[in-house]
Amino acid sequence: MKSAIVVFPGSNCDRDIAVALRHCVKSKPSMVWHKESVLPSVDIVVLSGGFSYGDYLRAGALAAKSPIMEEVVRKAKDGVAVLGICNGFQILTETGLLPGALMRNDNLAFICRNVRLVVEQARRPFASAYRKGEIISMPIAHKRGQYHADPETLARLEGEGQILFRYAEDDNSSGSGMNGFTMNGSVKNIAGILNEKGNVLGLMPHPERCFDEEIGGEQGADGAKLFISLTQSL
Amino acid sequence: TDRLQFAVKITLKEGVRDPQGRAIQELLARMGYDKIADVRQGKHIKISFHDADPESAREAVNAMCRDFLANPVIEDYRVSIDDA
Amino acid sequence: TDRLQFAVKITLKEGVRDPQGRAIQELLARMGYDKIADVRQGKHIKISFHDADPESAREAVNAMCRDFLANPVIEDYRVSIDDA
Amino acid sequence: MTGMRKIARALGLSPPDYDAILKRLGREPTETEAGMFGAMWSEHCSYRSSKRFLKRFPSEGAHVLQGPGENAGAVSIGDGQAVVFKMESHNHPSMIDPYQGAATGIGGIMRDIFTMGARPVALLNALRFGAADHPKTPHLLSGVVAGIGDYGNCVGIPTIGGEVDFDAAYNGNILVNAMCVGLADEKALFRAILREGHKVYAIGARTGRDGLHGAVMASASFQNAEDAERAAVQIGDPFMQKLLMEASLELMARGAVAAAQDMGAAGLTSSAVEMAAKGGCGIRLNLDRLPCREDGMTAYEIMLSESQERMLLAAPPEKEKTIAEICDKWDIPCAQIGEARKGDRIEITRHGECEANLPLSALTRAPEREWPREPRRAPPPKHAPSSKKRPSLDETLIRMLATPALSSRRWVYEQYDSSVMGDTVEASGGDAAVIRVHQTRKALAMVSEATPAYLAADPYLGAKQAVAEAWRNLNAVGAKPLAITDCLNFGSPEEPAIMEQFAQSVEGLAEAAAYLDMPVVSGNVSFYNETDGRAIPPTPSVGAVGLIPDYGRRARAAFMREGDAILLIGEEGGHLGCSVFADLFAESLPAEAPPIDLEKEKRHGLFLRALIEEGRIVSAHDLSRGGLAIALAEMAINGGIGAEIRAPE
Repeated sequence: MKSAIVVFPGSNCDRDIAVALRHCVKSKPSMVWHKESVLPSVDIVVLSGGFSYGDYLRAGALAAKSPIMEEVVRKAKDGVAVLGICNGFQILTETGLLPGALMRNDNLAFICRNVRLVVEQARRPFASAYRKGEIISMPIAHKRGQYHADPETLARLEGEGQILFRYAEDDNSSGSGMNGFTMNGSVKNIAGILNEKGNVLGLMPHPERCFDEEIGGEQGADGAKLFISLTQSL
Repeated sequence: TDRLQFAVKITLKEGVRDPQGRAIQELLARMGYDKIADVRQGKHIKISFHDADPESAREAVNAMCRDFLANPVIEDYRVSIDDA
Repeated sequence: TDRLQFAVKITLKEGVRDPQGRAIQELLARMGYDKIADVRQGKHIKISFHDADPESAREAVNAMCRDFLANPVIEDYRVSIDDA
Repeated sequence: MTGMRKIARALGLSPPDYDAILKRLGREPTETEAGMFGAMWSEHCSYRSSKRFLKRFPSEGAHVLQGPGENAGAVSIGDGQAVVFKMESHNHPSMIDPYQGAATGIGGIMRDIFTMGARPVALLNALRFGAADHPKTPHLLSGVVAGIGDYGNCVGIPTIGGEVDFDAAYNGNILVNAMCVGLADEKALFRAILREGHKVYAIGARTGRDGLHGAVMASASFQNAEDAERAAVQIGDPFMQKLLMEASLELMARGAVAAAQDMGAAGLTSSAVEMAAKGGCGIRLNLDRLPCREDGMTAYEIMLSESQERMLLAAPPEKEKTIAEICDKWDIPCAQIGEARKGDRIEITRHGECEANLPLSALTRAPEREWPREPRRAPPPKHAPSSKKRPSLDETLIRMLATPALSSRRWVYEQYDSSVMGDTVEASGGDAAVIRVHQTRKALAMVSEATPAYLAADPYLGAKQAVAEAWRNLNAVGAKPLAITDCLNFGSPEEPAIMEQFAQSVEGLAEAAAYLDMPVVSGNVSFYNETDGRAIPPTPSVGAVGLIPDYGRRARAAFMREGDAILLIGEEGGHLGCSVFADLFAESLPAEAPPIDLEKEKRHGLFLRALIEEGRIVSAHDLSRGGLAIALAEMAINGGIGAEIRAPE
């Protein structure tokens, strides 16, 4: 499986994703600087997390205008898998590859902790290694992770099965989160969505920060299965 | 300076949740400001041109807003001459 | 609605560094928008009152700005009736 | 008084200082020169009131690669790698604008690390606010925490440890101490040493009128917060910082740079002067070539501006193209603004005029100030008799867990990204933060400790406790303590009682650091932490770093397995002076700091670490604020497993 990671000025999770890909799928990704306008021929393009352009104006707004993004949109339309993690998800909504928008967290603060997610479908290419309905743990670390979409878009996302990850209920009920901390307030607890064709995934939690059992922190290793799913279909 | 200045007012669309506006409203209530129906926070961007003709400058600012200054999914924008 | 609406425009003081404005300005230049001298980003807050008399409402809004809406160290503010 | 003497006075130069300048120069200084003296001779840059005491600190050690005097300290961790770390204060700016003051404090300490050629891998911060119910505290707390979070998170360095404390003694003066830890190749450490023939470059953000008098301000105590000069506030740009960090590390990796220095307090003045003085050569700067953000800036404003995210580099002439190419890739301004010269003078030209021409030694050797010390004759302080009746043990435990001093800090540290870079083993909430040394089995443990409650009663004993706590906490996670950095926060050195506190604190700190083999490799002194004549208690913050040989063998401050026995190392204790309990419930008890036996501390620490390294225990916790009861409660809460404790008959 050949992979590429797009690096924007201000991305800060690009190295972490490269480490995760090398560890889980033995694929050494090529790191593509945002000023490039051509991507190598790959099975998957990853838009890294971080604070591209410092999240100035809106998270992902300026990065969406980088030369490389026209190429990413072309590849996505050709069916190449595209994975946007955290800031990558924000960039995908700003380019229109994914519907909706990521807004300031409901409690206005940056939230960094491990949250529980529900895997809505064990669907290729991103989640075939999970079981449908499986509860997994993944760290989140963001200040603008509140997913918003208008009612029609939400109905389509639900109807077409484009919601891949949701925050587990007790984690996201407003005001009474896991232990009294409000979650980001995403509508319908949405944490990660697919485009219609299912080859583009954007999610706010960080799988590349929880793939390594050895480190044995609280974050666990449930992120590994997302990367392993990629090898099962790419 | 005879600079031409435009003000771009970017506001959240109806129905889009505004946690910042809500937080301000709650704080105002706690500080005793009553009769407040609603608070909405948006962005104000001042763009100044040097020796550009007003018409093409205004057109450029509108193009910028359509291009990326405002996010059509959640925001509306209005362009006006900035009365600095 | 006969709601009384005020617009508060909060801008950075002269000379105060504006990293966001600078990043937007550089991108505009790279996208080919020329003749841009400066870009400054600030906040726009719309405060609507229900059945308040205009004078005391305006006074309240000014007090809010002095109290906490604007950071006196680096920001200026202007209050006007909002032409929604 | 001549005009220039009056200007110098406003810059913090006393009449005797001004006379010393006249003697060294043989003429009146220009305004720019007076500004440069004011900045270089400020307490913040010169340590002129504290230097003679700081010599007491042990700073040598088998694995110490760089002690005090450079941007940060460096200690070898084996396999050709070095850990580089330092702590610095940003107290005064955070009082004026908590968000920007704290944010730029993080930016400054980060730059001190990557100027040494080390990639920052962890951030910690030690925060001290006024009483939790003081009207200003909520605004200051939320501003400081948001500022630290937004800056560190944006640059992408995990914030994984530190402290937050609340005490009425800090109502007028909060403390914001920031610590950064980085990793470098032992053979690729950079020093800020200018070589003859090298060109001098300024890279990073454009220069503006930010923070004018910042360096001088840090040494000026406020009459009250409002009248500090508005222009003194510095605005941070974490996005520019990320670009500057990546560009600098790339420049160093490609051998395009020989020396680097952060433009911190006193901006271009201190960086240019120190780099040249250390290299034993002169330096010439042409300010017209410096990229400026505001137009019409004078030489004075440029030399003293504290605009953030700027670095001074020195490199051989042939590297100019590579420097320009790398800075262009990262879209950051870069300009060659001068070059090294023979001799020992700094010459500054602006618009063709010579604005400054001074011997470097005149600037770097500020006349030392030996303020009088007056032993404290105040009667030993007593705890205020508490009206609250002493309740049952259960009630006491719950009430203590709920006090601001001991309650959970999750609301604070969950605003910090503690998992970026993927190597975090243990973040905030334990005895020490632990991060894996990337792609190895080793891990670095780090803590920040301070014991102002004890120092208020006895500065010497209290300072020893701060070092002992750092020693205990590092051993409690299974790490071998390596070295110390510090942030010495005190009131005005011009007060004899404060100077006595400072001398005793340094004495205690030095003794414990020497005995426990934790050399002091970097640090900072922050004087004049006082408002309306009221000074903070003596507050030396101690930052310490330790090494875990294999992070598989470590311990957590949590009960891990049901049925485990719980052992207490050390006597039952029972000392209540200066304790949280005494503040809440005690009849009027003498507020005496707890005694400390360094020999026992050392033995207990080594014993505990051996148990962990042999894998015989997996959980350990040090007893500090709140004593045994709180330590047990924390282990139960952290582990989600209860405990049954039988008090001895």
